[in-house]
Amino acid sequence: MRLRVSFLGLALIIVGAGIALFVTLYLIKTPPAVTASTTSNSVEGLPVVNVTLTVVAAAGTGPHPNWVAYLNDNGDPSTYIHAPANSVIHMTLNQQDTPTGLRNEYFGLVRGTIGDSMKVNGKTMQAIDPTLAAHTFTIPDLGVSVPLLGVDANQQGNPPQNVVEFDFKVPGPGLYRWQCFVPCGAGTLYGNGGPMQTLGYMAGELVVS
Amino acid sequence: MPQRRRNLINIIAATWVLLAAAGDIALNSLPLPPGSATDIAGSETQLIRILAMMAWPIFLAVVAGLVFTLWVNRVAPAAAEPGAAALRGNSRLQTTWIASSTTIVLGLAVFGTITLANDTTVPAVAHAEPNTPLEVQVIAQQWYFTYRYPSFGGFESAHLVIPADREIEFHVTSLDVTHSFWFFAAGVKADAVPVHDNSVDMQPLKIGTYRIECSELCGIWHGSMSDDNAQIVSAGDFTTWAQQQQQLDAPIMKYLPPYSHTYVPAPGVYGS
Amino acid sequence: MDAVAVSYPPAAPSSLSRTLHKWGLLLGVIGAVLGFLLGYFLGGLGFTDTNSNGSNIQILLAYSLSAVGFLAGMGFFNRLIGSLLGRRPPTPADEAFLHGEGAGLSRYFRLTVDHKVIGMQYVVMILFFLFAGGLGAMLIRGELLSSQPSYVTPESYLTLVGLHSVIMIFMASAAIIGPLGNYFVPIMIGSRNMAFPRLEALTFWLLPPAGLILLSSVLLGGFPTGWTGYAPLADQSVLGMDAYLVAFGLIGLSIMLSGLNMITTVITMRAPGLRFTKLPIFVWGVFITSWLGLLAAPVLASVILMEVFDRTFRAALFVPAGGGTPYLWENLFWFFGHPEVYIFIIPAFGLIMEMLPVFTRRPLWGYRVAVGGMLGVGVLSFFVWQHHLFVSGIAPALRPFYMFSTEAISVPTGIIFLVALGTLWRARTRFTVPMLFVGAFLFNFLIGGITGVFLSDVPADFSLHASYFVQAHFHYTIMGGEVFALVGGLTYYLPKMTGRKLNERAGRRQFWVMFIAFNATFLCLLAVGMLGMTRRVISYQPELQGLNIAASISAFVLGASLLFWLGMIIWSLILRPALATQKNPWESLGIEWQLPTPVPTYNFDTVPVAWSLPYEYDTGQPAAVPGRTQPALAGGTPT
Amino acid sequence: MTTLPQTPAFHEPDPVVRSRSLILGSRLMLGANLTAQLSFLFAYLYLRANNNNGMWHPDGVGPPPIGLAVAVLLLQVAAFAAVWAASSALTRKPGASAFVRLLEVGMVLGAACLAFRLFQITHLGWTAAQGTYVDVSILWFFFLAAQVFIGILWLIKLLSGQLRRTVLVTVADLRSAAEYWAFVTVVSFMVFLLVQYVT
Repeated sequence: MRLRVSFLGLALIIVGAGIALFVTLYLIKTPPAVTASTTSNSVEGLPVVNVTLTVVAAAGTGPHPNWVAYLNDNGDPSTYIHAPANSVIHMTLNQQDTPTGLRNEYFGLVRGTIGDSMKVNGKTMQAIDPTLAAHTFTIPDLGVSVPLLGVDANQQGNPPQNVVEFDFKVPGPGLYRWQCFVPCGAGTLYGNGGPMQTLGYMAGELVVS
Repeated sequence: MPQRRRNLINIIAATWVLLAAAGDIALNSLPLPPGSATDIAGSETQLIRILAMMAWPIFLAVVAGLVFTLWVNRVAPAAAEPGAAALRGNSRLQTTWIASSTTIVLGLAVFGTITLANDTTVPAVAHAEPNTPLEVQVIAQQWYFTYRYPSFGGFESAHLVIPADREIEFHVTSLDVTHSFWFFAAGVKADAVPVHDNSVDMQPLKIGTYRIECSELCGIWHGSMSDDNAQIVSAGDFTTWAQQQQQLDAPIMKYLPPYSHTYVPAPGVYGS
Repeated sequence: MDAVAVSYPPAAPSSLSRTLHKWGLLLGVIGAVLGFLLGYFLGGLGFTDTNSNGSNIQILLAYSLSAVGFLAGMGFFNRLIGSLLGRRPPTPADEAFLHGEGAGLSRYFRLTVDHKVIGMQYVVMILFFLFAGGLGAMLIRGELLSSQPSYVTPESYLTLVGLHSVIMIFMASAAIIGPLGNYFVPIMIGSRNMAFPRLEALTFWLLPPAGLILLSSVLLGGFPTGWTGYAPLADQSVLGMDAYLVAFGLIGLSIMLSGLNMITTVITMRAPGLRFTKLPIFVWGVFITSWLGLLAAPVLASVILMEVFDRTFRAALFVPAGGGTPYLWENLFWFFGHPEVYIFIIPAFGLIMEMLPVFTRRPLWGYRVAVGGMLGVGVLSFFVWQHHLFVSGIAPALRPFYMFSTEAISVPTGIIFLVALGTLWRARTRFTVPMLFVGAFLFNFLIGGITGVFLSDVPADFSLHASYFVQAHFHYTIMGGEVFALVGGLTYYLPKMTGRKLNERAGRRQFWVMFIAFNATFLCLLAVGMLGMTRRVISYQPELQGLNIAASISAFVLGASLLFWLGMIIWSLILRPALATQKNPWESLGIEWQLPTPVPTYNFDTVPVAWSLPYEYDTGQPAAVPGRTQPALAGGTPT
Repeated sequence: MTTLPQTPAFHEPDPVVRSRSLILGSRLMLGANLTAQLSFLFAYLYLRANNNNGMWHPDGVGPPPIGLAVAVLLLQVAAFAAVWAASSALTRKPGASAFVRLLEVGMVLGAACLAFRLFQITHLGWTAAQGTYVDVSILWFFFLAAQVFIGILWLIKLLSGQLRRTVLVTVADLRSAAEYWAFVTVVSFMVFLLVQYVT
């Protein structure tokens, strides 16, 4: 009798450990990283690094293929940008999504970049019409916020996209969260659910080391 | 009562008086939250100080009573003695205990109501120069606070800067889910509820940089919605800052919606 | 109550329903799986609308039908369908089988209506919830060692906080009523079983599906709202939110039905001669809590129905742009929420005051005042709920009223302290392990109560609302109060429930480590809350890191001490049964201790008579005298 | 598994206690039911007072068609009357079986009331996204329909037990069923007044 019971106890402990392991592993998973490629030139004495991301209407791969997402060079959704401390990031964003429109029009203003402006397909702009914004690239703790112009219907190009480029200074080491302020989480209340609340899609972290 | 027990009671009473006094003196000088950066923060700190200074002796008294009875009369667990002298119901003690705890507690409630009444009514006369309160709107959206200043053409900014000389009237609202604007040092906490205007008044006193946090769970970046450089500045600095912000906001001014206490956001998936 | 002429025609024992019952849990699991698939299929038919990554109606139907399937598999609907078809009611042989007569360990894994079996099942379920929630607590404290998000991503952290809080709420709402209430209330009132035995079994068998459905929300992306589930955020969440809603609905149903059962049992099934003024104080605690559970849980059920309607059919009850208001959820949820937290603590009051006389060998001082105090707390708990909304900006003119009612509720709680101190005053206290936990309960609840007075003052609440001060306050009352009472209560009653006593020396050491680690953890968190750290955050001000590290380390020690306690239980109850312990190790006069161990299936052969309060330690008068051999009129007709 | 003892030790609880428990239990369940209804009432009045964004009663949303609503109410009252009459008949003459006819009439009327209620819900001409008056009323109607359905199941149980002579209906059974139907009828009447006139 006691053998059976202790066997039962053992099985219980194994199941418990299994559940604990599964929950912990589930919690620890993080999306793949985006590394900045160093360049030779420097701005105001700070080394410049390049980061390129593409913004798409549907991720295509990963657990949520139909969610909007930032994709890294080899095309899987990732938002963990690693960058060296005290440097300048030259961000190039290939924006391929159609406009959704900003809820708070103030985020249509370019803030926190060098020169308070961005270049969209070569043209420097300081603000865009909030209703034409598809996404934003905003790092609240650094005060950086750049609206990304949506691709309108009759735009050519394979795939039709707006190339948005801007530079911003990166301070000392730390972890700076960034996110999109356009309610582009389709199908969720206020458009702020789903991809907007999942790392790797419309929210991420700038890891400065 | 045996001698041993009487002087034990005296010792415990003495230590209680000593500790209670020491605690209360310390509490009197300890910098309790939320500090005195604004008038309502000052009254809140005073209330918390009084609560703490009343709670500490009571806590000590009950713990002393508990420890005394448990310790003095302890018996080895095995010895199952016949029942000690039963303390039969003593209604006088019960009524005094209930009466005293009721008076203390309801007294605190009365004091709290008075403090609350002073804080929430806009003091008409208290402040010298222009006592028309400066209206500052706090807009909470999923995962950052932005601020609008209607008296300066309604420009919007991502950092809170307020002058130290005038009454400030916060109008807190949200564009999506429920947030809560917590200006810790100013003693201000007001929930930001969509399509609802929650207003709080206060008079800043101390210049400095303070921390703002969101204190109502609002999703993934609830913890990071904080901003560490909200500033209370002098009147002159404030006007220069405001003008500078107006130039910075110039390109977007024509798109910003007209200033209003609540904004009805299209809910996205639901029909507006 | 002896056999009474059976009023229905005897027939051959129905073998089908008994064989169905015999399979018990196995059929239950099969039913759950079939229900899930059926629900998933049905849900897929109607609505193709996808809200936040998948159709709500599909996952809701799947979960609810899997719960129904589980209960059907367990055999809860056999009697229901039988009576609908007018089939013959169960014969005494069937009832005896249902009571688990003569069945060995298997009766714990099937539908059994013996209140003692259900009490033991509750013990296992409560411990499972306690340690599942505790795992969440350890992961949270691990994450908060650093002031920046470290090894857990923010959305998983929110799910972790949500799961920890909801599992612990499941545990706390039935921690003392479940195991000890179900097991001992019928015995303490001299009855053979509960008024509605099947209902009591249902309240237990609702817990496993609720727990598993809640844990499965991890697979659906989790829910970001914590246990309070505030409205617009709840509408916005992915499918994990539906798991929260179904699980919480099942738990609300279980609380309501358990309350209904307890009230009916205490009112109608008391032994003859046992008047309300002679009820043991623990039965009073359970009785008052049952009223709270009965009247508060339906509000939870209706507000969850509204949220389900909002999420699946695009109603806008809580969406302001569509006409609703988040205040509706906050008001209704907290109208249930505050009686709920008193559902946690009033049984702990009863349990503490039941154990005090045993270890001080003196009658409970001020029994009627204690009952009045618990009654006061219970009634007042329905008038205080808006102290959760002091800063929400709703009806500012109402705040003073709720300040007064919240302050006033600390008066009856103070009375409970008076009674405890009065019983302890100049008593020859025996420091057994349960007595240590009683002393710790009083100390912890004192701090919990005083911090509660801080929070009930509105101006003070401006700085303290939704900070770690609130979190430490309710951990002092729930963990410091109820969990300490639960550990003490189980140490006190396990010898009667299982015939084996926990190790005394190991118990003492475990107590001191647990008591010190608990106070170290939550005093640090009180301080951190006072200094402005918000609840449920993954990143906080760097200067608070020192206090948070201290709190995390003592939290790990606390977790270790509780794991050690679990080890003690497994060791002494299962692996190395101690020598046959005496029938009444604590020499208690309670009627439950006069019965043999293990307690016979129907508790009493003859109904006990000549009842009196079980605390007459100075006169030695027993709580009740075994009845005359000639059975009195069956059932209780209270004089 | 050891064989069961020959004379089962199971003691049938005393019928007096069983009937008293049944009546008390059903009344307590009505108490719990009442708090659920009150929370719907609170939701109705609170949303009406809030009228956020003018969406309590957007134009084009009227009260439900009066004819159908009155029909549902009348059937509800009729079903309740039949069950109440059956209960009082049984209390007057516990042995007689005159109440069975009344119970059957009550059950049929109850079924009709449920059918009309479901018909009413599907023919209100509202959609869920037309403001909160519509949302709360639809949800409340569903809740009441569920209550009537449970009432019908209760009557079926009593009738089938009686007709097949397996479980004879006691006075307590019928009285608690009648009280349940009384409660549901009163609530339906209140909801009818509220939704039709307090819009």
